[in-house]
Amino acid sequence: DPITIGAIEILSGPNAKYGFSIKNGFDLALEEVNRAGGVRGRPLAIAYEDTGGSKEQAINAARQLIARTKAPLLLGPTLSTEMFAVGPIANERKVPIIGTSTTANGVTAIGPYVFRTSLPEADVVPVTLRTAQAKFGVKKVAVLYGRDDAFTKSGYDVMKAALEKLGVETLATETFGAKDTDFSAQLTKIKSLDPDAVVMSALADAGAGILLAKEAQGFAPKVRFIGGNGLNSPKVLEIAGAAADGLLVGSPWFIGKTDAANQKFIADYKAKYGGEPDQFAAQAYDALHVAASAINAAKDVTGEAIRDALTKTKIVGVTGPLSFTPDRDPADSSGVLVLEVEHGAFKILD
Amino acid sequence: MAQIDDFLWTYQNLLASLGVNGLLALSMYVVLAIGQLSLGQAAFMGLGAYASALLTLKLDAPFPAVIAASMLVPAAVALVIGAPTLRLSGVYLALATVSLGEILRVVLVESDLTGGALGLSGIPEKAGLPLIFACLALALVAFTLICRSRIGRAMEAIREDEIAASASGIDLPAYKMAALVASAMLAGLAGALNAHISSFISPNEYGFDAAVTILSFALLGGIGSPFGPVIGAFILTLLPELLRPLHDYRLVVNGLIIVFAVLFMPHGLLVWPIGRIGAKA
Amino acid sequence: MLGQQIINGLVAGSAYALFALGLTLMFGVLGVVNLTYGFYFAVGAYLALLAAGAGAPIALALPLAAILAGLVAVVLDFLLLTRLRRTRAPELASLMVTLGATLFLYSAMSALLGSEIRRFPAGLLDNGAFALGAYRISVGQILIVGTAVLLSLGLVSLMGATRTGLAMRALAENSDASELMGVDTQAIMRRVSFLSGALGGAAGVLIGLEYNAIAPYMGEAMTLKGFAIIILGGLGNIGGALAAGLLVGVLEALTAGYVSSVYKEAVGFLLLVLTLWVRPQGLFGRPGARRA
Amino acid sequence: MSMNGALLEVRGLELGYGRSTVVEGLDLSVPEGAIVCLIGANGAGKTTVLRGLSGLIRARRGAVLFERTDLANKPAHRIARAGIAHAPEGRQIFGEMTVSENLAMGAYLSPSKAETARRREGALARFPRLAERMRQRAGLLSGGEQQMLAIARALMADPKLLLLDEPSMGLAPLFVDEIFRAIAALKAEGRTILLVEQNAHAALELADYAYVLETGKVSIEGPGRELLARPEIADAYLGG
Amino acid sequence: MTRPLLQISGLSVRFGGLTAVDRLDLTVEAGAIHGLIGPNGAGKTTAFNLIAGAVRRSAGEIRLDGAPVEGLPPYARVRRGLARTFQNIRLFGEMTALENILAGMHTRLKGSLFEILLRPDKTRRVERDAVTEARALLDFVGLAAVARRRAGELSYGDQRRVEIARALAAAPKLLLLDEPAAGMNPAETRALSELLQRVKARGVTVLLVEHDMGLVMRLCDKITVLNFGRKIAEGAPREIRADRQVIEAYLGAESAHALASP
Ligand SMILES: Nc1ncnc2c1ncn2[C@@H]1O[C@H](COP(=O)(O)OP(=O)(O)OP(=O)(O)O)[C@@H](O)[C@H]1O
Ligand SMILES: Nc1ncnc2c1ncn2[C@@H]1O[C@H](COP(=O)(O)OP(=O)(O)OP(=O)(O)O)[C@@H](O)[C@H]1O
Ligand SMILES: [Mg+2]
Ligand SMILES: [Mg+2]
Repeated sequence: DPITIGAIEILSGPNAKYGFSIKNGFDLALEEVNRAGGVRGRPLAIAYEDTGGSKEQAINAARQLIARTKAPLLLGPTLSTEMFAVGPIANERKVPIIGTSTTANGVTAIGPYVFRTSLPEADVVPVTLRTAQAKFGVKKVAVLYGRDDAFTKSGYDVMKAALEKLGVETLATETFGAKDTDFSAQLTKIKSLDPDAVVMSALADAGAGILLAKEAQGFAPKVRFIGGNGLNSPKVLEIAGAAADGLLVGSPWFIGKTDAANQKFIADYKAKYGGEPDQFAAQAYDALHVAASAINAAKDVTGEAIRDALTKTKIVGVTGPLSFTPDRDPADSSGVLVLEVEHGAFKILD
Repeated sequence: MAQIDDFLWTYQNLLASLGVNGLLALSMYVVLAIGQLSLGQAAFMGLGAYASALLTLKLDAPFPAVIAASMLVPAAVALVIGAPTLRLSGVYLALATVSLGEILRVVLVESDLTGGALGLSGIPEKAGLPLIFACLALALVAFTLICRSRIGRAMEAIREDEIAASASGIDLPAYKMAALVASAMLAGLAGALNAHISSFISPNEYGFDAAVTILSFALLGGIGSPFGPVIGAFILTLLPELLRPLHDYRLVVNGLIIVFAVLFMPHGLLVWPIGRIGAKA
Repeated sequence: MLGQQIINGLVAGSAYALFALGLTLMFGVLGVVNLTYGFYFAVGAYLALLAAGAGAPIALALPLAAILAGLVAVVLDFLLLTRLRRTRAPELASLMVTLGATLFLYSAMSALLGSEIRRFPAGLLDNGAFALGAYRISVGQILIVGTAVLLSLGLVSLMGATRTGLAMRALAENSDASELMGVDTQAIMRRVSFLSGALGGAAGVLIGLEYNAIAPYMGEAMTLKGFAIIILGGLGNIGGALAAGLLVGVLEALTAGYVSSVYKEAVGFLLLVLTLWVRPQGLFGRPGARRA
Repeated sequence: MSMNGALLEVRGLELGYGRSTVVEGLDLSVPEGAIVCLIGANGAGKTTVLRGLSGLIRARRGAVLFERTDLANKPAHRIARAGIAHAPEGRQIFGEMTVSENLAMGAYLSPSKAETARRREGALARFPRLAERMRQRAGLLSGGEQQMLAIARALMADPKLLLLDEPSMGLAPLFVDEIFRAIAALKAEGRTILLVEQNAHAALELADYAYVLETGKVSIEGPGRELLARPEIADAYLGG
Repeated sequence: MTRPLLQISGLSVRFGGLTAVDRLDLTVEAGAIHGLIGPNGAGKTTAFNLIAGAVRRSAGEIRLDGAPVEGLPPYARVRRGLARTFQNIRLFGEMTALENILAGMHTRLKGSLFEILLRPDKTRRVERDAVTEARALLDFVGLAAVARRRAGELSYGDQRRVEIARALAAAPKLLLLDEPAAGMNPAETRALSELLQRVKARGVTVLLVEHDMGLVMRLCDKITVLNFGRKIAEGAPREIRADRQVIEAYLGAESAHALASP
């Protein structure tokens, strides 16, 4: 019989798109693991529970997976805010939990059983900004971020710190709300300040909307738009079209990475689901491999043992080498790439 | 024993949600009972949750004091906003109160004290199931007693016709204010209990969606008696969990069940009105 | 910047008003609290997407989508609300039943179509912006402002000057008495549903075009704003809805431009609260005509 | 009375609300061009009968033959289209609409603008008070003015059969006389009227035929003046 | 010995361009039945609304039992001993007839919130007694049989009587009745007239608006006539029905004649 681990994701409601990307990544990796003989000679299985994006349901899901399903390891949840609610529970029951998309500050500080494979923005954003400064001589910027979302807000916190450190002047800091579709007022203001670049912390939908709006506002092409992790998505290109050209994003993963593992991942993903993977899927794919490897290495299938094994796990995934710091964040940020959009496609900026 | 413990551990949060949502439903009930469509409950809940969480986290205040504050802060706000909003009725009142909630949300998101969009995490678990259900039971008993009294009758009269109620000597502003304050206190209490059992709160939990959800508790259950909204809250809290096995079709089925329930029981699932002595035989 | 901000505000405000028009017809005029309105908005956008995908030009896709969305609205109204109307259920029952329905409809729609954002094929509309002196405005934006104004005028004259409009208002007040006058109230209800569904659908297409984003929950995100705007304008007042939409749009743009974008979201609601404080019936509403 | 030339013929009508039956086995006939009056104590079911005839409530049993077509269980708007207008109890005017719009609603089925204008003139001639109030919202009118509007609105339909539920209610004495004169004039124009009145004296004097309703059943019937003379009627309905 | 219970002086109210009540002076003696009549739209109901506090006056003064009531909301005036019925019936339609009466007794019933919460036994006793009294009132207006029916489903005439009983339930000093006989046949009106006489005998003062001249002339000690918001006549019934102005504006020759002949 299989070893069943749990996954807590948003599989219904407006944010289900993230949950399903992640689920796709997990399922693809799970197939590979099982084709290769499973873990500890047994097949691996994932029990999914939906949170609908709500804190209460996330908690209920975690408690069920821990106490009913007896999952020795949890993957997810999708949002950092959900992790703040769920993490303490996993921690209390000594069940390791691996966030694959929870980049906010303080997630792993919840407790010794909380891990994440997603590079926190703090590792990604500074690289991007430094590159932009060096390559394009960016001296003064405007910042635009989503204020009421934990992911984009903590991305902004990192940006602010990094900009200060680099000595880049911030002309204005503007915000938008999660449900906003109209960004013209903010961009008009920003445009009037004449910045070298606009740094934005946004998810794919809003990010694409901003790019479209800046096009409509007639920003000069030399004004670079710089985004975080959230903008590394084929969706951005699809929605924003030509308006995305010139966009810079930093990311631990890139669809055009030429290494064999990545190419195989992308090919398999396309074969299975028909579309291109985004970074949520890639990170989930890696996280499952990390999980499988830790379960294999653990001395038995208990939460404690898997936790110990996780701290020692090292794999090379599609997002690059993966292992954990003592604080259970990803140790290796060498995989961070700065990408530029050119003619509607991401290219590595070198 | 171990099995019971296990069960309780697994469903602890669900059970707590039942109690908390029951209280929220009652907080909606108080205003609906006098015919006011006030949708400030989510905001009051947020106020209670944040006030209590901050007191616990920053000042390490004793829990009884925290609970008291979680009711007093929203009550104070209700007193302030009461005066301008009491003149409103129907959807005008609903939108005015929802607006106050949205404004509060912006404040919470912007304030550093409240942790902004990241919310407040690591709130110690101080509210157990016994406390939550004791609060709910107490509130239910109180409401039942009130409903059966002249005050309950006056509330119903206001709901039916404010002008006639006023002409019968019922002090409209006092009743409206009292209902709003009571509603704020209950919602604040629910917020505090929720914060102290789920360890984390964030501004987005107290927006428009939450306001509508709380309203739906009361509407599904029916407002003929205070038990209706509580039952509505129980059902709407349990349904998504019971439907978990349906995976992708969970919300689809959940929605269908609500639709049919309302179509066939438009006055609410609990049809027995509270038994006042002079009421229908 | 001021001029550009006002343009920004007028465009955003027209989008609000456009969304609010069908809502004000259904909710403001007929008093039916129907939360499925946001769904017609999304349905319209998806239908146009489908049509455009099949190669239809926007001039065909838009009316087609609007008509179909209107028909969807008629069917849903029939399924959800006729029974409640017949049994004279409490007013809020319609809110509850449509709440359940939105849960069902949105999740079914996501299950069928996926919840990720879609866009219209590039080039469906010449989205080039052109400069008006120092200001910029795009074809799509002009389309939105123009449609909002034209549709508002059309609706105002429908309500004020036609027999059907008269019957709608009569029906909203007293359906029994309307029947006695010979009004086929069911047929009028169907017409209203169709109109408001079609208006919602058209709004979905245009706003989806302008922001290039179509998603199952796109209407849900607008619903609260929509309600706020028709209340601000005064329930049932179509011109009021247009004015309130534009006012909120401009105010938001100016707030973002000159105060802080932090308060952009709150300013509309603040305006609503302050307005109701002074005028409990909204800007252009009037107190009910029921005497003691 | 003779069944020939009956414009409205009711046979075995049963009406009620929810589980309670209010009117049972009602037979009633209204000849073309006549005034037929229905009287009875509070709660006898007079209003219920009119509601049943105009389709506001469903007939549970029986037939309502209007010009020999059965209208029982037809929706109210179809009955209105057949030529029956009902000025209901409680006035039921459209309070948020102006007096003028209320009148326009009364002529909803009118074939042309000119025809509507003609009817409006006629109605306003009868109720000059309304002419001064055309732009006012009807809900703000005084009680008696609302009553005038309700009757005027029914007249705007130019019906073959007019159902009037206590038309004199709330009207000043001077106007009550005026209303009864108007009803007589309508009859003279060849219109048919079914009248429910508490002002039994005046009504019976006017009526060609009258029915007395007692708890949902016809207890006495006969020509109006004949009933007026009956002592049991005088005791129970005319105040001795 | 008479004592004025209600004193109105210079009372006016305007709605837009219309002066609905125009410099009205009116004194109602304690213990009397005082009629207020006038053509449709004369301002009678508006005068009631002003007295009861439902409409705010533009000018003038209203004193109840010597004390001005200006600024008091309707419910506070009920506590001063005022009760009213509505011309367009306003019952609590979903509540039973009995509960409507009980709601009318609201100001007289004992029991603070704390007593209700802490002494349920006492509350129950209070309620029982109240129900007994309310039943007696329903009986008084001849509606004992419909006590437990929904007020909204009663016939029009019965609803009128429930309204009267509800107003009486407040045990008012001054009772304002707006067309209580509307919808009643002559026999029923006669019963109403006896009822009002008994109300008067209880010491309740009545201000009566009514178009049924038989009732008014039979019952009233004094009558005030309004036209276009202004007082055009005042006096005993026999004076009023002979007043030329009143006949012209309101009664009409026929009615006046009918009233004059016994
Ligand atoms: N909506 C309703 N639901 C239930 N019962 C009703 C309803 N309307 C009327 N009734 C009942 O039907 C009976 C007849 O009422 P109806 O109104 O027809 O009397 P009526 O003869 O018109 O009396 P009135 O002279 O007082 O107007 C009464 O017993 C009344 O209570
Ligand atoms: N709120 C208001 N707004 C505008 N006009 C009003 C308002 N209230 C009353 N009126 C007008 O004032 C006049 C007096 O109305 P009121 O109801 O007092 O008359 P009434 O003497 O009671 O008449 P009736 O015998 O017909 O009931 C009417 O012409 C009415 O239209
Ligand atoms: Mg009747
Ligand atoms: Mg009056």
